[in-house]
Amino acid sequence: MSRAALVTEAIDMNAIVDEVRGRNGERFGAIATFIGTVRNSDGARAVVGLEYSAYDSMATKEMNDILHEALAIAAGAEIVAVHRTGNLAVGDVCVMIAAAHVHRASAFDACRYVIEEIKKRVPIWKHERFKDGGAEWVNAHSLARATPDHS
Amino acid sequence: MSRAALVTEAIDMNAIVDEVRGRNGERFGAIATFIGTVRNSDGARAVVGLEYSAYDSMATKEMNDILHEALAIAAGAEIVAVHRTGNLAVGDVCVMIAAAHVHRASAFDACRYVIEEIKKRVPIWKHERFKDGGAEWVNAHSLARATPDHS
Amino acid sequence: MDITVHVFASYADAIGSDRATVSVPDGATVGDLRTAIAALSKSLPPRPLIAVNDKYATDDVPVGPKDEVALIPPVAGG
Amino acid sequence: MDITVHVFASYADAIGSDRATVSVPDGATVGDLRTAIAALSKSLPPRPLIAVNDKYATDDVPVGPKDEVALIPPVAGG
Repeated sequence: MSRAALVTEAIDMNAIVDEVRGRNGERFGAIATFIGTVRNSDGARAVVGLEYSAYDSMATKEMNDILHEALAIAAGAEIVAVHRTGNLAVGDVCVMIAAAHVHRASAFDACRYVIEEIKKRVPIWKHERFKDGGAEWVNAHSLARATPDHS
Repeated sequence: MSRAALVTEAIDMNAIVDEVRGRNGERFGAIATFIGTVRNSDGARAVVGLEYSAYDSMATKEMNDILHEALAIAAGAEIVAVHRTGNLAVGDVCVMIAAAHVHRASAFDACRYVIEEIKKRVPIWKHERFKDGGAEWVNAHSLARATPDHS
Repeated sequence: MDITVHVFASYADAIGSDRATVSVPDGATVGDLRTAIAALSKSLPPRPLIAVNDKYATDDVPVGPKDEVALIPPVAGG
Repeated sequence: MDITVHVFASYADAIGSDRATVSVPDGATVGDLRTAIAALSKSLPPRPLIAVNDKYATDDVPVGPKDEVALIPPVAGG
């Protein structure tokens, strides 16, 4: 069963691959995954950790909408998408998408679509803590500018 | 260190992701993977297992050539590509590519390039065993036809 | 009518709260709400993004006191 | 001169061996070798793919007894 969710615990990569493979991993042949991890720098500034927060109900709904769109692109795919929230350390996995399909092109397309759309649309925010003691909302620089009308 | 190899033992997916992430998994941010598994059917025929064989020295060389081409496409990537040979059961992982990069587009491009080229060029062959008792070289149907000049 | 708005992340920092109440005329739309919300703080953009009932909403969408309204800063998931 | 050719997979089944020796004139090329190899079995294609020293080789590549020559059936990895 395809599913999308916010999670607060660490993301178990093997478990998610096994989940999309199905009980015996025998139906699909091709699994594409994307794993996002917390980087140790943002531009020139050293990052020590960050906190992801979300508008939970809407984020879950958007992620599920995205999943359904991906399943329309790659009919018959099995897709799992999870995004972690809360405090994360450098190196932690923050997001993982796994898409299984009979054909590898469809597995890649579905996986790629889901991560691109998550980045565009899902109401999740990232607050980075820097080694220099500072902290900042990522993208907060656009706060003082006109926000483009996404609607 | 990026690397490509033929392996005879089971492929440990978590270990390969950890390998491209680097010691602390902190440099890259984006990891794209492709995992190929043995399907339970080939067209209408039920598959019970298969054997991959390779021209070992040339397969290893071709896989490393492909890796270097991918590293030219996605400069700074860390890529691991492994292909299993020998007898595999339905559901077993036969090939895995993991590509880590600062940017997800490059991680996806590198991963995709490597699997597409492996399928095209690396001298590995697949002998499928069917539930009906038959066995066949995959693609062996082209044996009696003119082989296109790949050179 | 009074509309309670959920406020997140950098926008919550800007207004100093994760919730705000704005007054708009009965029959107001998301467009009216955006103008009223932008007036809460100079740090907010002139046309902040609004979600109504977990969905991004365009200016023509009507809002009422029973709708769940949220102010959505630029997202940064993934 | 005699050239020993490594033979794999379906082609090995076709000729009944994973190795074959073919005679070609001194100074022969991959093109000459292909013709000689195709004559080994009716089950082989007229222009089978050849690798010389772990590299796919075009017809103009010269071959000698010290080269590692292999006959490459359609690949099916991945």
